[in-house]
Amino acid sequence: MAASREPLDVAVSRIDAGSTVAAGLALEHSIPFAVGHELLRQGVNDLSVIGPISDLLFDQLIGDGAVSEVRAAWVGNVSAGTGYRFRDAVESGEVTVENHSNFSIALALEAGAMGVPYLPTRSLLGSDIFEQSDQFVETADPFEGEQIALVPAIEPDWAIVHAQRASPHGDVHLWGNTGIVEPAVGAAENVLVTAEEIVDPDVIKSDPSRVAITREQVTSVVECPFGAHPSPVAGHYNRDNEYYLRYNRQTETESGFEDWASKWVYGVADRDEYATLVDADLEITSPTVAAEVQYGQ
Amino acid sequence: MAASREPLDVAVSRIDAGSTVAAGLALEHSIPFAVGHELLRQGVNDLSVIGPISDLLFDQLIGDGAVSEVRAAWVGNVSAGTGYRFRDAVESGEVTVENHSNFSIALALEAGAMGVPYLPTRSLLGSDIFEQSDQFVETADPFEGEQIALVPAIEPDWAIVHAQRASPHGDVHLWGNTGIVEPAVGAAENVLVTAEEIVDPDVIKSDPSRVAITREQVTSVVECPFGAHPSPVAGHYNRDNEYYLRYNRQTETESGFEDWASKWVYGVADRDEYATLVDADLEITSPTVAAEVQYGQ
Amino acid sequence: MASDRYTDRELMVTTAAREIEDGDTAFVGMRLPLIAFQVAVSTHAPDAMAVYESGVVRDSPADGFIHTMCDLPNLDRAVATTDMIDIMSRLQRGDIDVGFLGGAEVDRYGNLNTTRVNGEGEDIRLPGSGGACDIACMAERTVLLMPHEPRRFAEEVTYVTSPGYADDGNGRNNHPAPGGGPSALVTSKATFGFDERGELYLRSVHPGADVTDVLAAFPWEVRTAEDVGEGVVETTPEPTDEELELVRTFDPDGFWT
Amino acid sequence: MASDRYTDRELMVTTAAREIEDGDTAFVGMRLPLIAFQVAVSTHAPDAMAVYESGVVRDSPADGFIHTMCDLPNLDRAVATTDMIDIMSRLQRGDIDVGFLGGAEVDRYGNLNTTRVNGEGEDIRLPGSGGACDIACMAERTVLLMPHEPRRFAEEVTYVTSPGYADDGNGRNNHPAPGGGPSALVTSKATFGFDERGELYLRSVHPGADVTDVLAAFPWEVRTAEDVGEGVVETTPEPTDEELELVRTFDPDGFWT
Repeated sequence: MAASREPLDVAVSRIDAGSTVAAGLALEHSIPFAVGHELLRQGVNDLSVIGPISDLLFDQLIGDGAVSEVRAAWVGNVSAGTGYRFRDAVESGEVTVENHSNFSIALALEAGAMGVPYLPTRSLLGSDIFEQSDQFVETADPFEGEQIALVPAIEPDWAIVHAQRASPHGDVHLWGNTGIVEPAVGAAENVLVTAEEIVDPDVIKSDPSRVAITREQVTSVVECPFGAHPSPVAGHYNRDNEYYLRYNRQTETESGFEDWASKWVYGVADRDEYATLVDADLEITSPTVAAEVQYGQ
Repeated sequence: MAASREPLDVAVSRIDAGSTVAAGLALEHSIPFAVGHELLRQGVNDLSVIGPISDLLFDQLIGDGAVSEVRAAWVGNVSAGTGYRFRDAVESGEVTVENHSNFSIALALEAGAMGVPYLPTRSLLGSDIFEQSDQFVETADPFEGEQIALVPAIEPDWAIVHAQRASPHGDVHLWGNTGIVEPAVGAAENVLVTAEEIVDPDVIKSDPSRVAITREQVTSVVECPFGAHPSPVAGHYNRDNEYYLRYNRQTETESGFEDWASKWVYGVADRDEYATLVDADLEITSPTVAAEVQYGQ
Repeated sequence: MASDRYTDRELMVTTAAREIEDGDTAFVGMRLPLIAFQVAVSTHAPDAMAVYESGVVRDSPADGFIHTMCDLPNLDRAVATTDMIDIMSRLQRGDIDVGFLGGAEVDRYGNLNTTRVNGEGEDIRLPGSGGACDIACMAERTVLLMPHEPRRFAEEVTYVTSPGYADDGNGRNNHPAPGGGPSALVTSKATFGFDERGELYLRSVHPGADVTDVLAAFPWEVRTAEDVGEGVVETTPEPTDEELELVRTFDPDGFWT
Repeated sequence: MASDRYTDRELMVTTAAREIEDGDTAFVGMRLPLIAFQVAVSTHAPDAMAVYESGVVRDSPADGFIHTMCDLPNLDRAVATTDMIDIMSRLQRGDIDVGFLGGAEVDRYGNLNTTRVNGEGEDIRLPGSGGACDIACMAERTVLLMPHEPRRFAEEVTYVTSPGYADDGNGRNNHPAPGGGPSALVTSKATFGFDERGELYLRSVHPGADVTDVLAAFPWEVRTAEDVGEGVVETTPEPTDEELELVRTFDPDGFWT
């Protein structure tokens, strides 16, 4: 039940049009942009995308027409505000939106991961996220009688995660904040992991408490250095903020987006070629090395 | 809102008679025996103890008359089976028992940690843990109509955790399996952390993804090497299995337990003196060093 | 700009920073609050902690500029880098003292809209809630931040992304959200409080701003501190030199401020 | 003891090990299953994984004897050391293929009791469920292990700690537990299956054991493989030399076996 180690294009070819796909799960950290761009190159469309705050990834998928539904708490550009492709697509009715809060999308995936039909929350009630939706239920807690909201499980076809390192089997070391990576991985039918490095299984096993994802959840594992650019990856590279700002300026119009995509998505064969287009200095110049930890017997 | 760094006896003196106390949360790993013995020395009684499988700790507290109620999934001796002091106390009616499964106690504390009145589960229904209890509720899931059980929150007065290292502020590095440490810490009103080492805050901050407990939950933090003996602590010492077997043989009778306690609890002033009584070789002779991890910028 | 010593947004940052009390746990989101927390913990609130919904917990400023909560300087030497369920659980169980919220629209009860607005007859889609709805529902108190622009002050917001108080005069008493509700609205011209009924009132005007002018931006008659028995309308304290220096250390290029 | 090559418990371990199929995820608890998983993954099931409710995930034997799932050799070089909610969530979402359970009492439907029994008119308190109830409710299948002693086979167990099948002839169909229910009972004398109605039947007797003698321990008339159309009652395969060597490697002092 180990994952297949394979190239990015092969891994992405497993994702069918019409799939429900959770991504951008660590919030502004380690966003799987390489997978997003490969989805566009392969023309996978009619996607239902699921996530908390997607910070450009969803805007790019939407801009290229790959998305029919968005289930998310926030879609935009954290450096600059508006995601114009998202905004236009919603206003024109090209995509439908199921509005969530960050916690409601987290709980929906956590319910899926836990294998229960729903999870209760004290959030949502009193908001239009609750009122203008038929996805949630209000109920009286049978113990104390308080009114609470129930968030039904979401079980995506795919969760996509970019991590620092993974074994060829699909066991994954991930550090820095993880947002809702673990709920999404637990809830998803399939998981695609891209990693800065594929390492010997002994590296992963030297620190089992660092393992955030184990192989039986993982369908494909792909070595994909720089796979999260322009988002940051702890221990690997910083955020390319200028890229976010340029994207914001370039994609206010549909034709501007097409120009952007023709360079950054369709103008490159793969992630290695993509990396040659990036000229920002994102290097970690002040590394912090984690204090030693031992296991053993 | 940082923790107080203080000696074990001062920390334990904060725990009032009649408190609800969750402990033994990492299952057979890193059980806070030092705190248990100090509770006995200080004569703190009428405790309601909460945990999954307590592997001797609860048996010792019960044997010394400190406990009036047990809310747990399993109380015994994992090496030898029966916990005689638990068994006698239940059979004589000296303590009452609220029967749980490991998952129901985990979910009860997780509900407390999440701040919701209950969590749903597909476990329990069809068992006498459910049928012979009025703590749980059966309900029809309003989404799919399936019958599920609801586990109400437990919010202990105290959670007690033994960890590898902590800062003087109460931020804690913990590794190896953690069982239900995190739900219990989140649910508890107060947390007492004993640690093999108190380290400089920079050590903890060098690896923030290793932090399992943050200071605002922690009331007291105590440096307490060897604080989990005879249970094992990853990276520090192995399990003293012979101790478990001797305890089993010695404590079949109440007077045998008194002899045991007079040596191991009342016969020592503190944990340092306790350690001098242990002659087993529990040293880590084959250490495994965790692969390096970097953060930085 | 009201001063040549500081920008409107610098004043908003230092005013927001003062809403964090020492010992508070603050829920920090995007933009100005990223800077405000760092100012607070460097000045009057050294024992404040910040949590960020991505999973970050910090007790100190980042050693470098941060565009987002997940920029590496915010992860590096954090107290913890964990996950959203952990952070939101702290919020849900009542452990968060203060949260910060922005908004495209606010009404007199502090209900905020960041989802969609009507502009010249057509719907304009905004990014959405993020964690704002959760913070609004569950933090002990919230501080709202927005530019002082008439289009942002609405008799009724188009969409209640983040609930404030009920309109029944009982504030949060009969409201289903368990948190305490908004305690302040900081705009680029003034600071407002909320009275016990949950209605907005003018607490202070920023240096150089005029009460009449400030209130003219609202489509309803906004009450003042005098009207609700909360003393007089003060002048918002200017940023101190120390505060300004800190703001400019944490945001050296004025990206957010 | 039925053989001088191996003990009853060694045979139980190797028989239990064979109930793990290659590729399975097994939920491993205390005692004999700790050894059985290690034998299985070293022989016919190299791609099996084990999860332990303390939070351990393993794909290989421990490099040293383990008294409990939390002994350091079981944590060292594990695939993951995580927490109980993670492991139980895998179980609850249906990802666990097989779980192992012991018991003080079992009835004909595989209901197990590990909570309290009646002995000579008085209640005897046992340690309780641990994770057994959860495994029994939610694993795809469970394998029950217990010594072959008449007092353990009950028309009705005193307390249903870990549910088996319903007594309505429909097995798990109308039963509230979502898992598949018991697939085998391995005793020190024989191996039993459960038919589609959810009732126990004799599948094989261990070498040296006699069918009549085996069945005499039960207070009801136990059916056999022939009775339920599942072939004939076989003789349980003996441990191979390789299996025995592995058992003795993993339990060098015969602590569990």
